[in-house]
Amino acid sequence: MELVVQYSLYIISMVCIFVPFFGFGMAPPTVITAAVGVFAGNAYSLIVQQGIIKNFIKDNKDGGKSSPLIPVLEEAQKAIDAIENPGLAMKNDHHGEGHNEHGEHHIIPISVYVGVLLILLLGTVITVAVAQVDFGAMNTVIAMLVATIKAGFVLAFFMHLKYDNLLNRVIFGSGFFFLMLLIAFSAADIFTRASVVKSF
Amino acid sequence: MSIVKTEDGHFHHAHHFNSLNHQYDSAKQGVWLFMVTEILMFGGLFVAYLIYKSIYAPIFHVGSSYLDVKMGSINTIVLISSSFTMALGIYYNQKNKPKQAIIALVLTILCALTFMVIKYFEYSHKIHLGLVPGKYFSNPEFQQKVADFVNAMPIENITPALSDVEHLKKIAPLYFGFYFVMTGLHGFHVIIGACLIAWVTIKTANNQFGAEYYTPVEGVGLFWHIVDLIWIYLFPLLYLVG
Amino acid sequence: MNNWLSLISANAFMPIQGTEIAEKVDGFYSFLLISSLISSIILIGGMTAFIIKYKRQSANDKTAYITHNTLAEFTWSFIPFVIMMVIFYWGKVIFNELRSMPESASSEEIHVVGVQWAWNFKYKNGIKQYTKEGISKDNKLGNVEKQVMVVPLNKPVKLVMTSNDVIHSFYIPGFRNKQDVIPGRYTSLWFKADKLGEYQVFCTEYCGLSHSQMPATIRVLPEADYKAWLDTNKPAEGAVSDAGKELYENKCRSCHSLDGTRVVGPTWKGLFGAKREFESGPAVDADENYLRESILNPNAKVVKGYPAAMPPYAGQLSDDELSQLIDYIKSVK
Amino acid sequence: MSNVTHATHTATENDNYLNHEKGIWSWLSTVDHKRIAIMYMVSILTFFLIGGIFALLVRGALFNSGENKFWSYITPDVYNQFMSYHGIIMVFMVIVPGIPAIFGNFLLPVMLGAKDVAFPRLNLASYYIYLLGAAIAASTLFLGKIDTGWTFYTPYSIKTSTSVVLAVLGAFTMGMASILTGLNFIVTTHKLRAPGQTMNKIPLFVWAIYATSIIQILATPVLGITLLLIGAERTLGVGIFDPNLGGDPVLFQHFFWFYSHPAVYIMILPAMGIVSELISTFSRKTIFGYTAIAYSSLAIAAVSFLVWGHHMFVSGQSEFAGILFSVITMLVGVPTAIKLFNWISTMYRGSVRLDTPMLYAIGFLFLFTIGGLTGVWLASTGMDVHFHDTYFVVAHFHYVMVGGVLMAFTGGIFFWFPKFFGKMASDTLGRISWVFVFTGFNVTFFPQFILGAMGMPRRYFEYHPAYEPLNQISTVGSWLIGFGFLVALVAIIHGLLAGEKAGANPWGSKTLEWQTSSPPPHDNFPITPTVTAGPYEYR
Repeated sequence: MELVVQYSLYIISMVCIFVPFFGFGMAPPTVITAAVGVFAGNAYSLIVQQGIIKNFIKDNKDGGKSSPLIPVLEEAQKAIDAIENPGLAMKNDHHGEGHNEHGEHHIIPISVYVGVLLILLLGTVITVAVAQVDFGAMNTVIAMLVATIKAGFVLAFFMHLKYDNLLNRVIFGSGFFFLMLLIAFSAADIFTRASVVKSF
Repeated sequence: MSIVKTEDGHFHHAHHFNSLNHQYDSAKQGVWLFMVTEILMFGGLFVAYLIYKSIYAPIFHVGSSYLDVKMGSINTIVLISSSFTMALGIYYNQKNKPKQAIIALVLTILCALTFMVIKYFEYSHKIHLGLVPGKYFSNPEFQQKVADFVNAMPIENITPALSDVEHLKKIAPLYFGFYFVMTGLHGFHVIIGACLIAWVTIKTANNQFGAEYYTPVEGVGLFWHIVDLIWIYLFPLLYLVG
Repeated sequence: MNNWLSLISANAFMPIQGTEIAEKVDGFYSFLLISSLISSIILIGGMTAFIIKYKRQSANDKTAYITHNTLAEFTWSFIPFVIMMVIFYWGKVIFNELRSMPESASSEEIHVVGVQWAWNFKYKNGIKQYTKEGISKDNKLGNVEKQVMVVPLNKPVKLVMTSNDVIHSFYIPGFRNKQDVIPGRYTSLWFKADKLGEYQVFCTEYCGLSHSQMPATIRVLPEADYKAWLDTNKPAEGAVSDAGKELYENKCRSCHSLDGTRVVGPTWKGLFGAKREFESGPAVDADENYLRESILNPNAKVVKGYPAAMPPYAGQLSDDELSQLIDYIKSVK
Repeated sequence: MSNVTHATHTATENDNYLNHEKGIWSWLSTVDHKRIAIMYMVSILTFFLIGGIFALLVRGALFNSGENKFWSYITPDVYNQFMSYHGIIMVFMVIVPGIPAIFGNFLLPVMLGAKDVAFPRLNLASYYIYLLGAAIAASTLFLGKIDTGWTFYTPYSIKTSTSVVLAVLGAFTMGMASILTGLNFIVTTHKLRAPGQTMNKIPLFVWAIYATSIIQILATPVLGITLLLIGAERTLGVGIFDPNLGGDPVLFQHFFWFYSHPAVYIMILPAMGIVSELISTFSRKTIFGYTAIAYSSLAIAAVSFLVWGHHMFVSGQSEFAGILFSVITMLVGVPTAIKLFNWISTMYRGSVRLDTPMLYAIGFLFLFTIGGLTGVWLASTGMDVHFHDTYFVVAHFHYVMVGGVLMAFTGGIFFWFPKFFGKMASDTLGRISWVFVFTGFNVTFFPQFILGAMGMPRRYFEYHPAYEPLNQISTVGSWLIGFGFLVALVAIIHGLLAGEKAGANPWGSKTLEWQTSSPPPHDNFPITPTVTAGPYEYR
């Protein structure tokens, strides 16, 4: 049931998000890339965060007839565990209290901070410089791109998000996600309004 | 959440947490959740800005030419540097070096004040010229420039929303409505942030933080970086790409 | 489809049907009513049955331990899903029909302007159907001389609508149609009345003090009568329109009468030069300065016995318009 | 006791949160989540009383179709003020904070086995911020009134001469309190669960509050900026929402409903959580489909952000957007249907006992079914064009908000009363109040469905005489509801003063809050419990 609910939820949100874009006739590659991205994200969260494989192995191992799939899955789970650096971050959220003892906080060396500062200053110079040249509509795109890169550096290093647990990253990402929804659906109205023609 | 430093220099976590680390993680999650609300609050303004900009592009184009890119750029650099010093403030607290931490935090406050002073000059210049939101707007030159800009546009670029030049002249103050509301709200956050930094500076000076416990510095730092983050987007949107 | 539904006459509560689409809406309404009845019988009936059947018998009853049943849960999420998609589609079809304007509708175009608190109608040949009388306190809603929109039978009519002040909404229950009227832009609505008669119009977007006092009537006439009506009411060629009067009819008429009757605000009859007493502050003579202030910033001096309900017109009237309006007030004796 | 391994009953019944400290100041400065919940309860019930009086005045004014109201003081502008205050008080001061701030505050930490919420001082602060906001909003009663309705639609809210700035400032401040409460609950749920209390073992009420908190965090900031912009519009004329200055009033509606549609789920989700607890306890049976109910709360929370445009089908929104919002709105019906069916199946082969709380839960199911089904009518574009802004809508959302939220709220009060105060509220009085509230409710609001179908627009002071008989029935019904809630209030006061002593677990429930003494000790549990089984293990 859990899976059914989760996937139906998932399909619902897919429909919700992409219908406005289909409506605008946006480039299909964008939609496909985004869809694949979201699918991958969901699979990742199912497999890694929720431990679907782990649970599957656990449920089926002591069921008597062991399936030939089990050894393969066990290998896969091992690989995932190795990547995910077990014992940190997400474990805490799934086991509640009592598992929170995890050593010192990560301290970023000053050299990294200085590097980030230089990159940010460089970014500012680029933004101002590019704005002097007229690229038409591309000006906005370039400016936003540079701003986003700068914001990414601030988030990752100054705000330590790179070393933070996944939950905080998800929390922060959700803010932007819902902002996109506000833009997408308001735009879905405002830019599809029929114009009213007066004959006198 | 009250943390008491005992005689032997250690910290006690609040009674409903298991450990200092547990408390630190929880507090940080709380701050991140609050940051989400900040993003969404400013986000509302950005959404409105983007929508109106795409409908009334000429107003925003002419409007941005009235802003002082030099002052804006200096402010951006000031704010980015303050973000850097804020990160250093946290770093030195992590390293148990209160003296350096205080220097970094005071520098951050100074940057914030510089930002506000520059903002003050920008504002007073705009107000002097009558470039203020709708009710008090009094700068026919700006309205005329918008009209001239639209009249000079090639006919195929004129959308129905731009067809009535008189109407455009009437609603031209919209740009300064956005300018003052967005930078005003941001400036308000800068002031709040400076006060919060002053608070953690005093606490650092009173030796209430250390490598074991520096959660408030971290939280205030996150807030300050968000203020910076918003400016990183505001600056090109208002000053450059109009 | 509608035939077997109408047999049950589930649409008894709906207003009269003035258009073909109204009948379709009522068919849909019947479907919703019946399917909802069935659903609530299943849900509420099941609930009641369980309450009675499994009533607690003793203090330590044993109960079944059922955690879930995937098939049942799938069934009762999938079936409602299908039903709701049907409802969505049916609604969408009707909505498209209500909103897609036929080409021929523009030949019968009427302009609708919502003002606080009246509807003004304007025809292509210059006929203006503005409020005949301000709505006075003595007039009950049923017998007010209402704004009347005259339309032909069996011909699509297009309404181009806007508002002078706040959002209103043009609602014709008999046609099952409704559209908000928004200041600063135009919205449109169309209908093809296929029954003679008079249809009620309401304002359904809250617009302030006399929101409930914005009724109008749509009078459907046979086409020949309609043509005759258009000809007889056509304004004389070359009639000079008085700018002040125009402003009055557009912006002020719904609240200020010209003949001494009390409407929302004070009457304009004999206003100029009269002594005015206020809720607070000393009385003054109504001179030009007073009128100017009261139009631009009406709440500075509120006449005794009247609500402070007038919106400020500062920024909405040009200086020329203001002096035209004041000249007009002076002329009302 | 089966799901808690450590013995948690305490012998020292004398020490509980009520007598842990003494004096008014110990209450006003407390950081104990239980005391804060009680303070919220006092304030919210007071506001509910005031909002209820406004409701009765509104209904009273509508007894006659014409100008001759029962009281000559009621003129159209006074009526509009009553209607606005009723809406603003009930939405922003009562129903939105109601269940999360009272029951969430009291029960969420106890149900999780925590000693307190994650940020106790923030919790107290959000209470005072809430009071401050309420005070600012209430100050408009003396400083110029408010007549915009609770929706503050522009441009009316920009043009009206009433003190809109104060009102939006008050709503903004209360929104901030709501954000802080939500933030607190999310962190508490993530971080402070007792050992063994996994996300799959937390009670469904906690799931509901959790989903609610997510909506509060994500939606309220947008309301905040919208309200601030109204203030800026009135003081500076920035023009973003003012058509005279180039703004788009429909954009305001987008922003407003981006918050206010999810807000109706802020209201209803906690109520659904309460009903899950009530039905399981009084059927003495494990909840049917725990996962489905828990996830459907999250599903509703997620989808609720994508459906706001169904408030705007006729508002000048494009046809395409209307259809888009309509189809997504239909999807909300699926998780809602799952919940309804699961509650009813929970009663199947159970042992159902109709005490006062269960009666209220049954009332919820009955009324919410009707409210939910009519919601589907309104979600379909073709039908909504006729029903939009008529009494049909009024009836629909009262069936959900009053019939749903307030029924669950009152049921929750009777259910957890022994836990809150260690005394039982009178069951007889409770049943009497239920009879009056339930019948009165249907008498009041069912005729409004018919009025809506007949085309009576909402927010009308005077209406067509043809609508008079049904309006009179409706007004009489409102008196019944008023009387019913008064009886419930008497039952509560009587229970406080003279209620018989309650044991730790008078209803025989299995969730964690019933495993500690009534009222709970200062730290909720003498020893932090270890949870080994789910919350509804009735075997």
